Amino acid sequence: MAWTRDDMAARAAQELQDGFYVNLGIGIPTLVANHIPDGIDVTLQSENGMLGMGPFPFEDEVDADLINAGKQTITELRRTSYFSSADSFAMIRGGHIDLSILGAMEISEGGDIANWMIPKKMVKGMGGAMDLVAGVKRVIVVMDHTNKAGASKLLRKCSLPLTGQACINRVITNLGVFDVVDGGLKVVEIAPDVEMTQIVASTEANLVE
Amino acid sequence: MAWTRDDMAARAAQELQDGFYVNLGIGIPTLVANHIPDGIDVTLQSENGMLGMGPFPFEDEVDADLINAGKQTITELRRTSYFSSADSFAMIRGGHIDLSILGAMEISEGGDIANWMIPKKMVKGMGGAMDLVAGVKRVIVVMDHTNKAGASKLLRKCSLPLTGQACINRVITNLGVFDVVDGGLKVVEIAPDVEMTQIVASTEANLVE
Amino acid sequence: MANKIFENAEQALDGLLFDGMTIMAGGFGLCGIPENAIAAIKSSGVKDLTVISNNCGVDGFGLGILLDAKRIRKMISSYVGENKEFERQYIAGELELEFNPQGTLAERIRAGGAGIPGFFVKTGVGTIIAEGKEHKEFDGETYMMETGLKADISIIKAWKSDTEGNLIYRKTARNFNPMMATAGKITIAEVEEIVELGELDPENIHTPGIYVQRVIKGKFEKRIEQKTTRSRGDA
Amino acid sequence: MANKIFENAEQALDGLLFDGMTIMAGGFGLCGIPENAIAAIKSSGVKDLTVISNNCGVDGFGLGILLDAKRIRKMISSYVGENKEFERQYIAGELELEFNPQGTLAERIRAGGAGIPGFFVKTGVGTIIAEGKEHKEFDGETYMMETGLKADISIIKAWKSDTEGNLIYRKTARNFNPMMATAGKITIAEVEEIVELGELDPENIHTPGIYVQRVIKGKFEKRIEQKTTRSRGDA
Repeated sequence: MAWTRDDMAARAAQELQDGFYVNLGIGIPTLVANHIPDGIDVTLQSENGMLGMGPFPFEDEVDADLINAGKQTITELRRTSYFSSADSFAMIRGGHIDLSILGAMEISEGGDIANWMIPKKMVKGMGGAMDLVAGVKRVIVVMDHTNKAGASKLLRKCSLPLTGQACINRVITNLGVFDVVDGGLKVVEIAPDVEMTQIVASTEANLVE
Repeated sequence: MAWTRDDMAARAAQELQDGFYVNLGIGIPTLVANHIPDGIDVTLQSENGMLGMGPFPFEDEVDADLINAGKQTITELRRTSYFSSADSFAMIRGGHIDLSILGAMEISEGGDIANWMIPKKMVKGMGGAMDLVAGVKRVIVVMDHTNKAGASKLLRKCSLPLTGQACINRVITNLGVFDVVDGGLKVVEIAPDVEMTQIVASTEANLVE
Repeated sequence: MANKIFENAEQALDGLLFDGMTIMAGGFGLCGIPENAIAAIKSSGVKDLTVISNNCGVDGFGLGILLDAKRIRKMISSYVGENKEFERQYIAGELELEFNPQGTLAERIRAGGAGIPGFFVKTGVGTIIAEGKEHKEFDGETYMMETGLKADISIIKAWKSDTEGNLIYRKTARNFNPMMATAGKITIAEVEEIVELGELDPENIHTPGIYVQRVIKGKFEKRIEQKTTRSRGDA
Repeated sequence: MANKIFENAEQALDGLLFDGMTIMAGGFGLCGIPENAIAAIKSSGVKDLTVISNNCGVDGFGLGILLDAKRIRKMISSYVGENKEFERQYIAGELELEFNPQGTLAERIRAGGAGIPGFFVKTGVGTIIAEGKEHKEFDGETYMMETGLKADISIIKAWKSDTEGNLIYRKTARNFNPMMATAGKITIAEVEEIVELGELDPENIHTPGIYVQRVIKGKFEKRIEQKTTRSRGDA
């Protein structure tokens, strides 16, 4: 059976290492915070200017001055520090964040990612996504393997405008885990009861051993 | 009678305007702080990372963590803020300081200044001088009109390696006050009992009306 | 000492506004936005504005009220997804738009205030935002040049100011405000509290007063975009 | 959580030192210098160092002790006027020297930590330090390109650290330390006090712990270069 959204988040959480500084994108990546393995302590960065992001507040703790990059109200921790957006992206661009986990609309076998724009349809802006994929040490995409029409989101070449070029290290989909390697994507793990034939049929990108 | 060091500092202090943010160099410029006119409130910047520099400490106030750019112990004021050297020079380079008053070995009629190096003789480094002359809105040099050998320090062209090019606005010497204008230096003021002939004789730079 | 404290946003903006000007407005989403200056700019009638701000408010609030009133000619932003009127004006060709990656936008503003007219980043290389930009190799990697940004005025929101304009911000309401303070020819800060000189800790001034020309005590709605909570049971 | 607290400078530097390496050392003059790490580096015997630091200590103290022991091959500094041995080695051709304007040096270090490999400044245009550097016009003015700086390790001095390496500095002892914390592959911070998590104010962390890999509680002489005082009568 293919992985659910929560399974994918749990699988992505296995990528966390003790002491990591991590930026989680909107959507499934946000759920990763609910699956951090025991004994692993990570510090979450919010690119609007916070290191050490805590959980959502209780109703009586809500503070309009304390939000994450998804504009959701959050809380601080004992380790928290606040800083400006310039300092926040100096941290990101300078390669100090260990891991970025984010969603995508498409990725390519060369490690390109598209997740910010559908020409003439969705023109909201890239926010911090281009900075994250270009600057963070390791970038992992979590997304469904195919789109609603059933077409592969793991492509030879992205059809949508890129967010970043040759910057993705690993992709976790509902069907499995794939690494970007020389020549294409390498199957690292297959979701329970998923057949390799299903992966091959659902993947446009070149799959390599 | 030509101006003394203290007279020159007092004359330079007349350049201060209420609300100015000012950086004072080492030597005579430091003395300017003793002559700030009544009713004029200025904030002194120290380029090692402080805005709102106070006077020297009393003996029992001396603090090794609180020094100015000349490495002298100083004090803070109620308006003081501390910041990093990068933030300090962002302030200087970005044109936020109203006035820099500093010494020089030579200046040229085109507004060049040399004050950091005598090849094979004095090689201490430029410190913050190049940043100050390039970044501050208005730059005033205070120095003796001639060197110990009696040669003019106001030249057609500097002979020493430059600290900055076309960056000086005004020069205050023991003989008078001179503005850098098109074509040369313009005499703005003459020290008491100094004759124009003495200025002409002591000045290599072109003097214009 | 020249007085920096003004009665209200109208007075603080007096003499500074003109059609076609460039305004930087602090905030991230609706967090830490200069609500009072935005309202006063709307009331003033000034138009054809270029506005530099990470977002453009929401429909009917924040910078959205300038958009609704058609005062904005061009936006320089990183994300405008919360705003239907924005999309409408943009698709109708009524509004110019320049998207910058958020970190590039933040750094361009810092650079503008720091006397740095250009700098190189890796962000966006190989994407459509790289088109027409100068590229250069450093240590075998390709970077592209971005330029510094300045504004005629910056309108920012802080938590507290002293009478010299030394500012501190609160939590994530800091965001773009400190850099914008440095990049406006004139910076107007609106704060929740004006304190006496000496009440702020010199070690912890987030924006030194040299960057702030005018200060007002404002009134703030502080609207929340996405109120997300957990219940005590979840803990 | 990975432990960041080490017993002493020797242990904090263990495994990090090698001949020919580049070290950034915080401080301005003798103010805010990493006294403990400097002593431990001397004891280690490591040599052929490139040292990036605004100054080079004085004869017999601060970085001067590495200079006296001939461990430094090259200095990148803005001012070394307090040091006779420096002058001697330099004139004798035993020491390489690269002078940077102080603000350019500070910004190069910040840029190195911020993923910016090059940036343009006006500082030094038309002087000998402009020779060989790329020049470019922006808005009719000439600027030149400076490059980002990084180091194998940064040794810095702060006032307090919590157990996550969040740092605060004290007064003008801040100087170059915050930028250097960001530009070292590994940053070792020596502090006067290590406090529990939660004791530092999250609004006023000068260096977030992400930049600090190793922390020690040091012992400091805090020598003063120019003790200048006034007497009560002067007040």
